[in-house]
Amino acid sequence: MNEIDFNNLVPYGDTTGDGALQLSFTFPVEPSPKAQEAAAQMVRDWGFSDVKVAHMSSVGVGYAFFVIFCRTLKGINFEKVQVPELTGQRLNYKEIDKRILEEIGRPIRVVGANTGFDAHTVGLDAILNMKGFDGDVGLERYKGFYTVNMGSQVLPAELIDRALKEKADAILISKIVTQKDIHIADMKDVILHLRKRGLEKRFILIVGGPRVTHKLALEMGYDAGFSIGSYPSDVAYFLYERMRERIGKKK
Amino acid sequence: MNEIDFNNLVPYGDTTGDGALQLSFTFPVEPSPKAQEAAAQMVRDWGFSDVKVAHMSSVGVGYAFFVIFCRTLKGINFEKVQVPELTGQRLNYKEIDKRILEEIGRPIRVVGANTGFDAHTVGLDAILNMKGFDGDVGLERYKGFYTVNMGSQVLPAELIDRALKEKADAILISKIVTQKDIHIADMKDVILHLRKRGLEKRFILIVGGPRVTHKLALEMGYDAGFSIGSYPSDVAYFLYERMRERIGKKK
Amino acid sequence: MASLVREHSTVGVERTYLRLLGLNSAKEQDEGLLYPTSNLVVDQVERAGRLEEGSLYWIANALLARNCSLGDLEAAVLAGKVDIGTVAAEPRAAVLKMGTRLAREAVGALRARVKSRAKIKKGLKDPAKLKRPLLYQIVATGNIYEDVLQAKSAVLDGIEIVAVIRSTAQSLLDYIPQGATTEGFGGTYATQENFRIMREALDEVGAQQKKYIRLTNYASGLCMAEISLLASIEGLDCLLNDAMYGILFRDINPIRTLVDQHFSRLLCAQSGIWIMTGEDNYMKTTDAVKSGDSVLASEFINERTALNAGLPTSQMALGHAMEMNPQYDKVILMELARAQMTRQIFPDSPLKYMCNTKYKTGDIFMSNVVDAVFNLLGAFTNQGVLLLGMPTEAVHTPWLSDRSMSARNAQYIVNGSAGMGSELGYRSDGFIATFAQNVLDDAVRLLEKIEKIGFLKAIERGYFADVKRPTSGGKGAKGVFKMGPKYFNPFYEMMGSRI
Amino acid sequence: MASLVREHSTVGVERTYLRLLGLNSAKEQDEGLLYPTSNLVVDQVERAGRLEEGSLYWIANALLARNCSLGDLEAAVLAGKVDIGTVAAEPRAAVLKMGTRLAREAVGALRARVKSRAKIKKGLKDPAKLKRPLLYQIVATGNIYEDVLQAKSAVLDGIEIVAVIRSTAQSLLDYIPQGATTEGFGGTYATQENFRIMREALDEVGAQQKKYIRLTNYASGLCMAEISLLASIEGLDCLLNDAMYGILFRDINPIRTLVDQHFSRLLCAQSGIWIMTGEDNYMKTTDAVKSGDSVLASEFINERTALNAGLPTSQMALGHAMEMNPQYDKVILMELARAQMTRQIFPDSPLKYMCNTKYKTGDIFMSNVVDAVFNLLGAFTNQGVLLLGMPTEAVHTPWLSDRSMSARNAQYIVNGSAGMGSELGYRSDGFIATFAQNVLDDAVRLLEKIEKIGFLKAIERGYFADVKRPTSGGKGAKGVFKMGPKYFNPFYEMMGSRI
Ligand code: B12
Ligand code: B12
Ligand SMILES: Cc1ncc(COP(=O)(O)O)c(C=O)c1O
Ligand SMILES: Cc1ncc(COP(=O)(O)O)c(C=O)c1O
Repeated sequence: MNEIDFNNLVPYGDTTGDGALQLSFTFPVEPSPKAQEAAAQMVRDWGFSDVKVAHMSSVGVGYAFFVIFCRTLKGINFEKVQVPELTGQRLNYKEIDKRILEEIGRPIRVVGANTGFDAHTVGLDAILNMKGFDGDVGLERYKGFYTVNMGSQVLPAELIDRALKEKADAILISKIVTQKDIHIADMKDVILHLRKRGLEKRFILIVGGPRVTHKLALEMGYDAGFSIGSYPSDVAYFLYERMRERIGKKK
Repeated sequence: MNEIDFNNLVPYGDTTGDGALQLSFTFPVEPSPKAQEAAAQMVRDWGFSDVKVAHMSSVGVGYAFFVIFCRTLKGINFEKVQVPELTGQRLNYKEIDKRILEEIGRPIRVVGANTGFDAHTVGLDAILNMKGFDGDVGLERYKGFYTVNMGSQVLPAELIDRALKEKADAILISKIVTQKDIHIADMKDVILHLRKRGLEKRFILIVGGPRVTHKLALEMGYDAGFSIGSYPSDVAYFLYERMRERIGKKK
Repeated sequence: MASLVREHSTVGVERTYLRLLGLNSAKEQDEGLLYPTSNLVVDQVERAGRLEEGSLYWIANALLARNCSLGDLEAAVLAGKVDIGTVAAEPRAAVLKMGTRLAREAVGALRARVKSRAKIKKGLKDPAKLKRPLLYQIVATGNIYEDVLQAKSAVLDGIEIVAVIRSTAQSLLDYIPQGATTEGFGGTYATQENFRIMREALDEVGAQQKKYIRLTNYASGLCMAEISLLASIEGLDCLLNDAMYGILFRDINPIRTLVDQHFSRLLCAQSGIWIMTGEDNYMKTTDAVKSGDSVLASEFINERTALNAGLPTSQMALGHAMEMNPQYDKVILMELARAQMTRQIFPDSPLKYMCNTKYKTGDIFMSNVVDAVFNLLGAFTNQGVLLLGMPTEAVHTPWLSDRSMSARNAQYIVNGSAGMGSELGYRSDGFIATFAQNVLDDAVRLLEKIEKIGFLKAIERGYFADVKRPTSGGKGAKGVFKMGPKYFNPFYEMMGSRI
Repeated sequence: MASLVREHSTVGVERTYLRLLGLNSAKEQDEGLLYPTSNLVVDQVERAGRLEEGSLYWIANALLARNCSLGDLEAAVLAGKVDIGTVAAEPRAAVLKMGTRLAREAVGALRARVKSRAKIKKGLKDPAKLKRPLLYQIVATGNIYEDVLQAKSAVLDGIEIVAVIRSTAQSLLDYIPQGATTEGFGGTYATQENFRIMREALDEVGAQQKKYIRLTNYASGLCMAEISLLASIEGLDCLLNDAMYGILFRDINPIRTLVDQHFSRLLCAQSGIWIMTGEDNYMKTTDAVKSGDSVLASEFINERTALNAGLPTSQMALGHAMEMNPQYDKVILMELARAQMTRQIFPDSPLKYMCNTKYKTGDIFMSNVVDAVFNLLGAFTNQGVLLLGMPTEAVHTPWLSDRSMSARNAQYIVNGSAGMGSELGYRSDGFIATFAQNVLDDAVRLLEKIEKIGFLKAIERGYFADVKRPTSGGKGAKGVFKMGPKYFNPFYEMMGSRI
């Protein structure tokens, strides 16, 4: 068996190093031998080899849909990939609660909302509300958190006003709709509003959503990003750690 | 709505010109934010934009499986794609039969086989045997054909001997297994055997199989290649036309 | 509920009456926004404090006063030359006579349109008469022309009902945008012209296929009744329309919703439009295994309010969905129990059964498998309409190829399992029967509780979807008013309201 | 059939006896080929014209003559120092005594091995005792080490039976390759060492999962009985093994097949190995809708011949498959009818139910959907083993991710529909019942015809799979011989043959 080359990590089909992958797409032309050849050539032009057109069929109005298998030698230097990771240990809610009350000495105050047009509250509710997510209770249930959930379609200005009023330590926003990168625009929007009011450093800023990565969040000026499958206790732990830093218990 | 640009035909997702496609592959490392970032970066390095990692999950031993959506501007000049097409009109079996008997004046003699290790006879049988394919009767049923089906795992030398013995006009081979491009090797093999015996021009040479294209067949020295969904009547019509050329009725 | 509807009107309903008379133009405002004539007129009447007699009354009054045609009056309003609110009052008897004539003509014209559509239908095979379930897919590009391409494509792939999803912000707009639109957010604006364009496209592709293709949109939000009217005019076949959706999920004032809804359903009744109710939504925010009772209770409520508007059961596509977590043990049995139960409780309804969406992930291969199970359960239990799932549900609004895959999936399963429902029977003391019986019992208990305290109180106390909505709150509350003692509205009667 | 088996032996069976004694080494030939000692010895005995007394007799004879241990004798054979065929004959009584002792020890040793495996099983949960169906997948990389990675992966994804697919040419080899192999064509060579490596890997991952994982290979082709022996020694749990597959699809001599098979099944019986029969193959070359009768008839034949070898029904994984064209109307009902019928006719068999393969296309999304239906039918009708489909069936031998998708598909459906079989009942005069009854009637008619003319004649006349095979023709015919009057074979009796 071949060794895995981490300096040029390629996809794995059924043999180490085979670089095998699958593609599918639609061409706005009728299926035909010419369309098939065009699809294969295009994929070869993209730099792939062993291009197998496994399937071509007509879609509705007569566009050609393809399923293609191919290979590549062009991998990625895995050793050099840098990605900020949320280091958060996983602790259970009682333990986190205990530590907050002992070490922070008061509940952490958080305000959450779906900003912009986004009305998908399930993700935010999963983090904030009593009920929580998949058996992991929400922040509302913790003695160590004071939680305000403003719900959906909240304007950045309203959110910031409320956060100030509640003397919040942290602001949590949720971005689910990603069409035309609206989630990015909306994330920026909150930061701009904060900046305009000189409040960039005032709150711990957290954003979540299925296409949010921690890396993206950091790049946009947030303190953390939480993606698919995040649990309330992950967020709680992160907030607890940040609060410790803020009150000077840890660098 | 945008116009389709045939000089740079790109995939179609939901808007003309969006260049949208789907990929999936496996990395031989555990799923992690780092693996996700590596996958996204690699896809960007391949030249794609708007890279969305829609899914990452653990496969068995802990390899990371990805489903990715992305875009490209790099299409293909569709106008310039050249592909030999089997011009074959589609006629029904009775009409072809009539023409053969009228114009060729005798049954066309064909010998077919699966060469090499290949034991997948269903495709060849579909073309040659009485029963045919999907309601379209096989060559054996035509008065205009004399058919010999040698079945599977036939050696090139045996096939050629038999074709000579049967005074065949055409040799038909079927290549279904394609692992390690064995179908290409086997296609070559038949040609080499013919060449060695000075018989390259002696027979009309036809090859069929799911990964055979007409273009590939021509490149390999065959007269025609038939792929997925070919009907016996397509093959019959092609043979009839070629025979007319051979006996000088058409250039 | 009935008395609330009898006593109140809303700006939405008033605008609908005006549109019914034919006032469907719009005026260009600042920034190119097209503001509908019906809104202009209702605004004028309201500003003048005359709304409590009803907008129809004041239009009739203006026609008498100016002694002109409706067309001329419309032109004058658009040109800013007349304010309906300030036209001097004519004698009441004459106004009522004129108003009644206008209304009768309007209803007659609408009925004529409905009849002319019926002719188109007659020439084609109607899938609804030939089979169950019908296959339903959405288009949602934001651009009506791209939508047309995609809708035709869907039909060619075997789809029988096309839904054009609305742009997100639209449900809270208090007017209907005008004209063909090419920009939308997660969907395409519902406008009369967009309806017309899509209707024409579907008629065309339907004619090619010799099959009648149904078109759906949303009669929901602050323009519920107006949308129903435009849909009736433009020949739509179904409308998403729910008794509580706006209240619970869009925080629209409860009375506004009930009043708008009653008239919107009267329109549907007379136009042969199926309403499609939104019970699937209860399962998006709560665990679907547990929300069976509220789904069923809501179906009973939707049925009751639809009967009040004269809708026959055959036009009630009551909604439900397969939204349980696919990782649960016996999840397929639980889903089957619910689907079969709903079928048996509402045997004549073309039930609208929705695929799993919430537990879809970016694993498009698995997503396709969950949809296959949905298709099989839907076909097996003889649902009326299958809202087909998309492999990319958790990723993006559907691509052309996603819709095609989804259609292939459904075609295979629905054709392959034809007749399955009459082949298999349920064990009477089994898991499935017990599960279904429990849901029914819970729903009955819930309805009994609601009956005791009344519908509005139940909503205030959060009996549905854990959401509490006060009767006086919510969006569009300002557009609700108590009819005056002289309020004039011949439409209810003409259209056979049972309230 | 029984008398044929009583009167004939084959080189394959003779080699198996030698391997049973422990002669499992091999000798390096030209080009590095490793030729098994058992083949060398049988060749020697055959060349000397002594085969009709049986190979065991001549081994016993040689041991007596040379007065040495079996190990020494083996070394001498490998070194080319002795030709078993030409060793002078010792007194018959002494040889028989020695032979009987050897055989008894050999059978005892094998039984001890089987017992020691039973211990390993005891410590783990056995899925076969806990649930139906078990999930079965293949690995087929050609390289046993890559196979190990993929097999472990499959187990971690929930697979309970792993089959290592053999390299294509192997079924027609008249010897078993030796050692670990890393090159194969569409599969991996079946060798004793490859068996051992995979067994160890599965035991390891099984221990992690606290679950007993079954391993399968092919006891088929010219080394049918030898493979069964090596499988018994190395602790395999199942073997693809069919009464007619070799004859029809590999053109192997019918008598060779029947004789080899009987001993191979005797071995399976004593080692607790499930045989898995190959009826799915009939549907690959004919229309599956029409081949129901030959599938069922073949199952009866496989059952009969297995009973002859003392195999209990619980070790007969009779094969069938879902191979109808997915585009047929009611195809799901027809498949359901066949699956349910097979279940009811063979209630105690761990039926091996195979997914659709022939009508798979490169549309991997649709392929996944067809597999979902297969999984549901399989779970619903309580099949013993599901041979899981692969989305890429029409494209390539499975990639790691294909297997994983396939497993996710099955897990969801099998868990989700647990208990479905006892929830639903069939209408007694419905399409499904009628379809199944017709298949049964046709199969009975076919079996009656076969009974009249006899099994070998039926094969000669092409009653199965439209293939005609003369009794004297086919591959491996030369390796069949009539036992002489002095033929010595205590194994049948020791192993409880009923023939
Ligand atoms: C439920 C749902 C709805 C419900 C929402 C109900 C509600 N109150 O939330 C309803 C029916 C109202 C709805 C409507 C629409 N929807 Co919707 N909807 C979904 C659906 C099916 C599930 C979303 C969900 O609840 N997931 C479950 C939760 C738990 O997961 P999650 O949100 O990812 O949250 C987790 C993490 O991301 C993270 N997280 C999320 N937020 C936060 C916040 C913080 C602070 C932290 C720490 C973590 C965190 O933690 C959570 C737990 O692990 C998705 C499809 C899908 N399967 O994803 C479509 C989907 C999101 N909807 C979509 C669309 C387009 C719409 C509409 C615009 C359609 C229309 N035109 O009508 C409307 C309008 C809504 C609007 N204005 O935004 C698209 C978005 C496309 C895109 N990529 O942009 C999707 C993907 C469906 C599709 N393929 O078309 N929808
Ligand atoms: C049926 C089948 C078998 C049967 C074959 C029975 C038989 N007598 O043919 C059996 C069970 C024996 C079998 C065995 C094996 N198979 Co197999 N088999 C298939 C299967 C399921 C269907 C093939 C088929 O019949 N298609 C239907 C016919 C009608 O389509 P077709 O062959 O493409 O033919 C059409 C055209 O291509 C064309 N055509 C084809 N030939 C010709 C010839 C001429 C002259 C012309 C004009 C046209 C033409 O016209 C036909 C009609 O339109 C495929 C998977 C799949 N769904 O494709 C795997 C498949 C082909 N098998 C495969 C393998 C690996 C094997 C084995 C090697 C596995 C093993 N180790 O045991 C063995 C060994 C066989 C061998 N020595 O070659 C792989 C090949 C992988 C690859 N790409 O290389 C496949 C793709 C399955 C998989 N994913 O692993 N197989
Ligand atoms: C009844 C009803 N109306 C409307 C909608 C659509 O949402 P919006 O309120 O954004 O139009 C839905 C969505 O499921 C619905 O069920
Ligand atoms: C009984 C049996 N033996 C063997 C095989 C495999 O083929 P081969 O003969 O190449 O080993 C199969 C395939 O399905 C089978 O069913």
